[in-house]
Amino acid sequence: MERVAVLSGNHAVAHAVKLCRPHVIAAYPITPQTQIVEKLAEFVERGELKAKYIRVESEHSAMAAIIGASAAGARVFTATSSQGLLYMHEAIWSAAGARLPIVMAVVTRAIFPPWNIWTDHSDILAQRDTGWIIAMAESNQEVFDMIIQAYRIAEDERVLLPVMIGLDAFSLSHTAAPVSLLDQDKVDKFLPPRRAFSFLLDIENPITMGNVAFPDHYMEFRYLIQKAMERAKQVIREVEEEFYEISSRKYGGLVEEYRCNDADVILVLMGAWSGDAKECADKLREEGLRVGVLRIRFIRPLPIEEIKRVSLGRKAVIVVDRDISFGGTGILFTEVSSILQQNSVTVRGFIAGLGGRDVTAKDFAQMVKQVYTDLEVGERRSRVEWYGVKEVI
Amino acid sequence: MERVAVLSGNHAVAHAVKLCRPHVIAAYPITPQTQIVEKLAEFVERGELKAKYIRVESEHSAMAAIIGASAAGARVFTATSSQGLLYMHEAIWSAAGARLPIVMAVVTRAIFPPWNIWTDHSDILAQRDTGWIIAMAESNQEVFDMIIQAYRIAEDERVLLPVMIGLDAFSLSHTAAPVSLLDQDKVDKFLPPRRAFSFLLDIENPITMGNVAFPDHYMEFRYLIQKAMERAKQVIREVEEEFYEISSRKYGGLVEEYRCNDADVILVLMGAWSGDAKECADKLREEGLRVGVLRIRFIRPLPIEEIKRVSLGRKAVIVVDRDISFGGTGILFTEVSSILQQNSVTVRGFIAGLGGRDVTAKDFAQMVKQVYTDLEVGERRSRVEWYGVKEVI
Amino acid sequence: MIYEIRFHGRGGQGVVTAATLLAEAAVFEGLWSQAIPFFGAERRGAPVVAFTRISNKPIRIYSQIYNPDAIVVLDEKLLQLRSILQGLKSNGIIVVNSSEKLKFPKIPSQRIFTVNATSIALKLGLVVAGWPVVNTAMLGAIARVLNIISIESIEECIRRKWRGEMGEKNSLAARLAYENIRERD
Amino acid sequence: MIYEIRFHGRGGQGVVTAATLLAEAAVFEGLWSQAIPFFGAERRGAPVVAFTRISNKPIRIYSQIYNPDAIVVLDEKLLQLRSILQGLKSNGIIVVNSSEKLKFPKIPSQRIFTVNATSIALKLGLVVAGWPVVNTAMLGAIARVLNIISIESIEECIRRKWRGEMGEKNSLAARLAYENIRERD
Amino acid sequence: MREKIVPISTPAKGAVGKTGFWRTFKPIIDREKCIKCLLCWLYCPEGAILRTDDDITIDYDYCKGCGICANECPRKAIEIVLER
Amino acid sequence: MREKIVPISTPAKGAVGKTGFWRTFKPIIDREKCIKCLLCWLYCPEGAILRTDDDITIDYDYCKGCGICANECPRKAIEIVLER
Amino acid sequence: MTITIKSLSREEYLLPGNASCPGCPASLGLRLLGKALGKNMILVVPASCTSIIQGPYPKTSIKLPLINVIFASSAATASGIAAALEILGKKGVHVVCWSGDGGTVDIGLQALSGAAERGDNILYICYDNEAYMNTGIQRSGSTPYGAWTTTTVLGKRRHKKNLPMMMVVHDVPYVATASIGYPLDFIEKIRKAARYKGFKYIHLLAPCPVGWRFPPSKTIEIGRLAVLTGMWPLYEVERGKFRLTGVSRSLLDKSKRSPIVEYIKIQGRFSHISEEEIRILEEYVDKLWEDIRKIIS
Amino acid sequence: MTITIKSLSREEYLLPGNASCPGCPASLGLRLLGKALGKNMILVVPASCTSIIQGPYPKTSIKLPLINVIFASSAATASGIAAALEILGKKGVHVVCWSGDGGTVDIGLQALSGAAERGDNILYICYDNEAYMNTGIQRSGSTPYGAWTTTTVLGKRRHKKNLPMMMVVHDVPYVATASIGYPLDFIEKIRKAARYKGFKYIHLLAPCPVGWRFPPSKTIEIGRLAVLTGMWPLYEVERGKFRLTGVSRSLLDKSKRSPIVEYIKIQGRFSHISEEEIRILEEYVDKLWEDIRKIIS
Ligand SMILES: Cc1ncc(C[n+]2csc(CCOP(=O)(O)OP(=O)(O)O)c2C)c(N)n1
Ligand SMILES: Cc1ncc(C[n+]2csc(CCOP(=O)(O)OP(=O)(O)O)c2C)c(N)n1
Ligand code: SF4
Ligand code: SF4
Ligand code: SF4
Ligand code: SF4
Ligand code: SF4
Ligand code: SF4
Ligand SMILES: [Mg+2]
Ligand SMILES: [Mg+2]
Repeated sequence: MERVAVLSGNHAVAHAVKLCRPHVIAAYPITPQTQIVEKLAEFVERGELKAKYIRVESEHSAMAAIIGASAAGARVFTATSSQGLLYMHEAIWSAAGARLPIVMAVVTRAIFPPWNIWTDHSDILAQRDTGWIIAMAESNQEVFDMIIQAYRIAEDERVLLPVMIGLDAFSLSHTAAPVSLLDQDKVDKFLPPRRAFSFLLDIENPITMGNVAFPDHYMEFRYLIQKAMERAKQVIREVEEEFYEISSRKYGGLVEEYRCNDADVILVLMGAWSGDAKECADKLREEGLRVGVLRIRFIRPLPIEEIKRVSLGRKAVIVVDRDISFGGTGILFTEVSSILQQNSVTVRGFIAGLGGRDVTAKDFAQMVKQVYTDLEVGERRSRVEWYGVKEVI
Repeated sequence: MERVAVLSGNHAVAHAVKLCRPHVIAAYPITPQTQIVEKLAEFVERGELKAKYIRVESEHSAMAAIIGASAAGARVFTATSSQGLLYMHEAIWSAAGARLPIVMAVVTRAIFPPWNIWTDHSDILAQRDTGWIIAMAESNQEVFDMIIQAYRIAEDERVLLPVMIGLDAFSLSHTAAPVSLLDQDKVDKFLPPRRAFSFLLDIENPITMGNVAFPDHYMEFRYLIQKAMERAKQVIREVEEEFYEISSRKYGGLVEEYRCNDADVILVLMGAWSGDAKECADKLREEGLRVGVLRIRFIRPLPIEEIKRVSLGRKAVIVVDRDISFGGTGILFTEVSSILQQNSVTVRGFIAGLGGRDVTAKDFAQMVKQVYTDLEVGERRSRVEWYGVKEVI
Repeated sequence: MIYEIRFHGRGGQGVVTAATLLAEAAVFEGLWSQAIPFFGAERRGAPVVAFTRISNKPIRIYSQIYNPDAIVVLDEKLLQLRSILQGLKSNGIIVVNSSEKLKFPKIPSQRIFTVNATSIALKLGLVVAGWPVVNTAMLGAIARVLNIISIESIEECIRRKWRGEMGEKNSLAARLAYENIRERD
Repeated sequence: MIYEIRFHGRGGQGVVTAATLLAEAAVFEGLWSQAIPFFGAERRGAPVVAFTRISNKPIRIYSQIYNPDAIVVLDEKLLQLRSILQGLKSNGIIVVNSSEKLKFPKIPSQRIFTVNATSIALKLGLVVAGWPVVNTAMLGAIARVLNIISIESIEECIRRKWRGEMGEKNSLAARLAYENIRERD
Repeated sequence: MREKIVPISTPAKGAVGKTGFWRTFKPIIDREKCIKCLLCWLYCPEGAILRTDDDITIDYDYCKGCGICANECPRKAIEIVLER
Repeated sequence: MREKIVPISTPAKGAVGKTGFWRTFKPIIDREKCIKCLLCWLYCPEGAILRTDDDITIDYDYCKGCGICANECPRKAIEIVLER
Repeated sequence: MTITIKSLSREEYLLPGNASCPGCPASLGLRLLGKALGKNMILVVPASCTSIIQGPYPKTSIKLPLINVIFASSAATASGIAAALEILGKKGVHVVCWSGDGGTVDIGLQALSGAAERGDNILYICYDNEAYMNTGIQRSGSTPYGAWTTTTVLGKRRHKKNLPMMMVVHDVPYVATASIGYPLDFIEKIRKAARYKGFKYIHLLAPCPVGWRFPPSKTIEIGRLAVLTGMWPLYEVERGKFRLTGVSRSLLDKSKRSPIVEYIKIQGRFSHISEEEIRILEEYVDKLWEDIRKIIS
Repeated sequence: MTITIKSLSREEYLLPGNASCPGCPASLGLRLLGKALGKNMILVVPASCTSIIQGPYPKTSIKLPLINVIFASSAATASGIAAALEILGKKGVHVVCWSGDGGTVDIGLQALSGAAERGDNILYICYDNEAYMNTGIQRSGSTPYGAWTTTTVLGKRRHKKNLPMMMVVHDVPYVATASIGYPLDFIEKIRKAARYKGFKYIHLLAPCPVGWRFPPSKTIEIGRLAVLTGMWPLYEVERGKFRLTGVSRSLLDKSKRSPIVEYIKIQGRFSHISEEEIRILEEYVDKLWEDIRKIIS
């Protein structure tokens, strides 16, 4: 059996990346991601990882550098968070448009102003249009596993899209927990070296990447990205199956269903607090409330079929967002309720836990109970409210 | 009566901005926005507009500069497009978080790679989470009118949020069309000088803006932004009424309804091509199809009530997106269908016109007819498809 | 009533200016209009197009023009382009800056006009960077054949754009073209 | 079974390291664990907290710890903080690095232990930048009172973290504290 | 209220509390040796040395005990002792 | 197919067509005067002057008529005429 | 016109009870800035240790109007404020960027260079603690050769970017270097800079006990050693005129400079440095002074 | 070791039928780059005229592997490519950034400076047409004093940013200036630069007929006048060693320099320049050379 180490989420990322043998890493420090880049820099400097480590002067350049490296055929990695992610926004679009199989870890953190370094999913979700595959982990173990799978997904010829793996600031990034590692040879077998394609930068095959496309050509490239996203769903499932072979671990593909089968009410969320939500489900079941948890692992590609299937015939679906699209509403809520259009199920949304405000199993229970109470008095209207906001500040 | 001038959308913006007497303008050129910043630079250099014009070295700095100026009490303006908008993404969040009444024109344009300078709404819609009020104009006249109203909305004490006004690349930005101008004194009355608030940078009242907020404080600031967004809906309607007094022009608040009253099918979209959609509605009505157009003027704050009301009891709602959230679907489609959750109306989405691919009234008619045909054979399922993609490229 | 005109010229010839002036003249006449540039690589000498759309009602469409009622060609050489008459209505009009009798494949129901805008420009000394300025003359020509916008409106809009002598010369160019345009077989 | 421990110390004392080592020792024992730092301004000398959560089942919650079973105080001076015992379970345990008999307001059902980690550290020459290193000694003490993790596991994990002499000294510190911890009234 | 819609803060001593609590070492002025040169006042990063007319005192509520004053005092008039 | 999933382009002469068509002025070499110094070849931004062994010819398919060659020819061996 | 300690105001603009580490050069620098200019200034602070030093909402330790800004944007934000003040007719208010080395030589460089090129009326002060300290000591473009950081665990392989000289190339009216070891020199330079309209730049060396690994009591001492060893020449460039200041005036003569090991040996970040690396640093210092000699001559 | 025209390859890497304007200095520069290095290079091109010159999908006029990149990112992208080539063991391939002045001195400066500081193995060439041409002639940090652009309709009020000297401050192995008026000098410098490992910078003055308002036949002539009038000194700095090159070698002596009006009067962008403004430009040129004199001495 592989070694179990007690690792912070950040170090879990660094160890997973190392096992994937990236050629080029470029990153810029930001709390709470720094441990990732520090650890990787150390691996490289100490010769434990044969890679070039580019100490870029900003996140925009971090993404640009790995775009360049990836276009030249290298396997690449970067990590960032919050402001850093926003600062590289333009380059993020660029990576996807160029169809480069980049992998990035994103430690999700609240957005300035005011400064706040704690978890919040607004940063990663604000990138959901960009053409990246976007996943969120629930545990340090899953972060480790997801990173390794991410390369397989990204580099799959049916996909060729960059992948972002999210982990919650502090609750995962800095919390140390046991992680089962994998042996290098197993990972090597699972993840062979990156294949060279004919659209890479190569002096023997001079091509131009990304020159002007007039209106009669541009749209097709966008369509192809969307097609790749659709194919990615199947690839994600397949890769997870294969990963299971080497690790005996699997999570359920695009989503994880926890006690959903017979549930009346489904909690839908993503990230670290899903564990607390499961705890809540167990507790409430002891009280006789049939609660399940649908954890969104991949928000892009959007698990439309899964969400639809699991929501079918429930009394209520409760979406808990650790984010807000101002002037709209919770981003998961919007996506989930959009999927459930033409469906009469009650979808209740809660905006909670922004900027690291702690949310416990008890809080989830309170949300669920509130919904049950409303249902009992016949109040079935879908709507969103904020949870745990102090009235005066 | 005021003078009618034949102006490109860009020049309409510049003239409107001039009438609003901004103190500080900072901008960076990008096709197809350049005419805006060139015209304004000229106004300033020739002494026609008493303002400071900062010729910044990037869009990130453009937004930063007007954040600084606005925080010091100035009325400010910038304009950008596509890559420039993405490059300032981090600063965009910052402006809203600081609650600064900034106004920005966004010439909507496709995103690299490949290079494409034509219209596409993905750039502006990718900013929909940031806390900005976001509107799209249909005509050069409306661009002109919206800019002037934008300052009133942004600076309203109930709102205090930045506003983005979108206009389609080339179809508005470079197409010259008649625009009724307004006299300076009328605009001065409509838009009084910006009021000083106690949270501005002022040596007599030393305060710190944006320092760290721990988890016990951060969330409330986010909540207040959302509250302001909700109040903005009413403010937008009021401001339009007042603007009507000086201009005799109004468009309908957050949305414009065109022949919706008795419509069976509603086309939902935003921006310049709405005019072509209206043309289509008129034509199809001649053929006996009762089609209406619901034009989204403001996508943030999201016109939830309006969309719900107008969609009620229709045979179908057709959402046409000039954008795509990869791995999800059309952004308007997602928003609209989310609003229509628990509603059985058929919502059909089309992704069309990306990267400036032209869409005409005929194209809209084809979409509508396809939906009618499906309805006739009893196919009522909501779904999204791409319109006008060539199979092989 | 909606009337759509396509201008063909070469980068540097002021094709967009022509389209815009025509739109302004339409507004001056109390009509509605749009001037639509097509943005490509507008290099000096490279083929360029622009459009004007004129109507007696407010124009709300912003899609492109596929079937123009008239085509204005500022440089005869452009007639070599295969795409030059593409989409022209079967009863459309062609106006070419030319000194010669044109042999040109067109549908019989279409009408073709020529005017020697180059010689007008040269005569008036309208030359910039070695090139005769022909766009204003062509506006006079199109005014004549369109017959919805008076030459006076064209002249007025030209004079508003360029004050002083330049305005006078350019409006005179339009007038001369207006008077000297010929229909060919 | 779930067991939650809160560590109080001051910036520079290795509070997070202590929490993490305890978590590692738990895993070494075949248990499950988490070590949770609380991130504030961890300036040298400023009060700092960290947590360890131990369970015999996989731990899936990531929310914070509000009602710890035990509180470990690395610096006696911190007892002045009003918040020091906040949330401690009514049957909770307090372990303080102290040389004295403590007079300290607590609920009678809570138990209080002291160990002179500072003198252990000084005796072993465990001093960094003028400060005695007490975090490893305190781990020995907590092992004793928790009674779910053996001192051997603590020693092993310490030795894995610091190879050589440093490891030996630190594990010895833990052992000495394990042996010298006292319960007070 | 209007003030509070945006994340602004107002100046206050002890924004993170009485930071004298962080002290491990404590500076003590020997008034015999001190020549009131004010160098310690100038160098103290905390502004924890108070200057009254031409005398100085240490504000132990906020002195973090860095020891700069002692290190820089030309007369070695400041002693550093372990905080109790 | 795989090539075409990303926006890449392949090198080709005349990527925007035969740009000789853009020409207003036309350079004509006077072979009498020309001393084959190749300066025109070196300076032509288009690469529209072809160098065959030690002779030169202008590729009118692509010459844009900028006139640099004429301006720079040390022998004034290139004449610029209006394009017909 | 040298400043005396006694002449300095007792008013504090960085209030005690803030969140700096003991012995922090950044907080001392801020305190001195307050002494130099008093209340008539607006501070612009990008992400850095100073973001933390202020303390958290709803309080702040800084008794000046201060705007926290995103990391890359301090100079541009300041340009905007300066423009606003000018057009709103608010006279006599200095707009001061207070930025770390990372926010200056790396991610903030572009905005800085842009503002300098435009000649915007701001005073930009970089407090240079030679690494990203707020995020836990990662290398920056300003980290010196050989120094350990968490991203250069074997010592940095590149020399420090010479930002002050880059600013001199921008041809702005005032550029100066300063060291926290010489507070009065720093104050004097701030005041001098503030007399110019246009873009002014001061680069303050700020030895950080946490990141450089030395006891907090040594901040000033190390700030002095940097100068005395010639590692950090003090100078100012007024309207293009270069002038060494303070003790640096005598250090063109190499024999007057203390050996750089005196500076290096008391810093933990250099604890693993080799003889060869010290030689490279020495050469670097010699070249620094060689270049200065050329400019002066 | 001077290069002869005859020795240059006939192979073209910028194919005819591209979308440059007639008389374009950027396209000539690209052509010369091909002559200098041949096929063993990868080009990185940020948004600029060169993005258009290539022509649109599915064709390209450039017969080299080329990646178009977002405006601010060319140097960083190049760093990534160079790193990839190194670790993948692909030897002998030059990574060349081909960037406009806007993409170099303004929005691309930060990435450029970062790559230089790191010493990444790339050759950065800035072709400087002194404005944002691709977007229609807006001022850049590299636009000279007095020049009309669409955002400085009365003439720019600030001097040109001196990027080459800033790169010299970065202490990279090779920095040079060049002018399109002297193609062989340019080629020679490219080849010299390519021999160094690490970061190399060449700043090519590229007079643009469209933006500078002169007839397209004068591109070379104006490129020469820039040098002859002393407005644009040609030099190279190898491992810190400064050397004037070509005709500039004799221009330290002011009397050998042609009057700058010869350069200015044939450019439409300077058509409204006043006597006073010309004087300011002259002073600027004198100072340029004064600084060079200092460096050389
Ligand atoms: C875009 C962006 N990237 C990264 C960060 C994270 N960050 C905050 S402060 C900091 C280090 C600042 O270093 P420096 O400017 O030298 O100031 P110091 O902390 O040393 O005072 C970093 C990397 C950020 N806030 N924003
Ligand atoms: C982030 C961003 N901002 C603005 C632009 C628009 N833009 C494209 S090219 C260009 C001008 C380039 O100027 P320069 O670098 O000098 O090259 P030139 O066009 O003169 O060749 C600009 C402003 C862009 N593509 N991306
Ligand atoms: S530095 Fe020493 S001598 Fe001077 S005032 Fe302070 S204690 Fe007194
Ligand atoms: S020890 Fe430090 S904080 Fe305390 S008074 Fe002395 S210098 Fe100030
Ligand atoms: S430059 Fe003149 S002389 Fe030289 S080869 Fe060309 S045409 Fe002949
Ligand atoms: S005119 Fe210009 S493009 Fe034609 S051959 Fe001469 S230099 Fe080349
Ligand atoms: S890390 Fe250094 S610069 Fe930052 S607050 Fe602490 S002592 Fe000051
Ligand atoms: S604008 Fe100037 S640099 Fe750009 S393509 Fe045209 S001639 Fe070349
Ligand atoms: Mg720093
Ligand atoms: Mg340029």
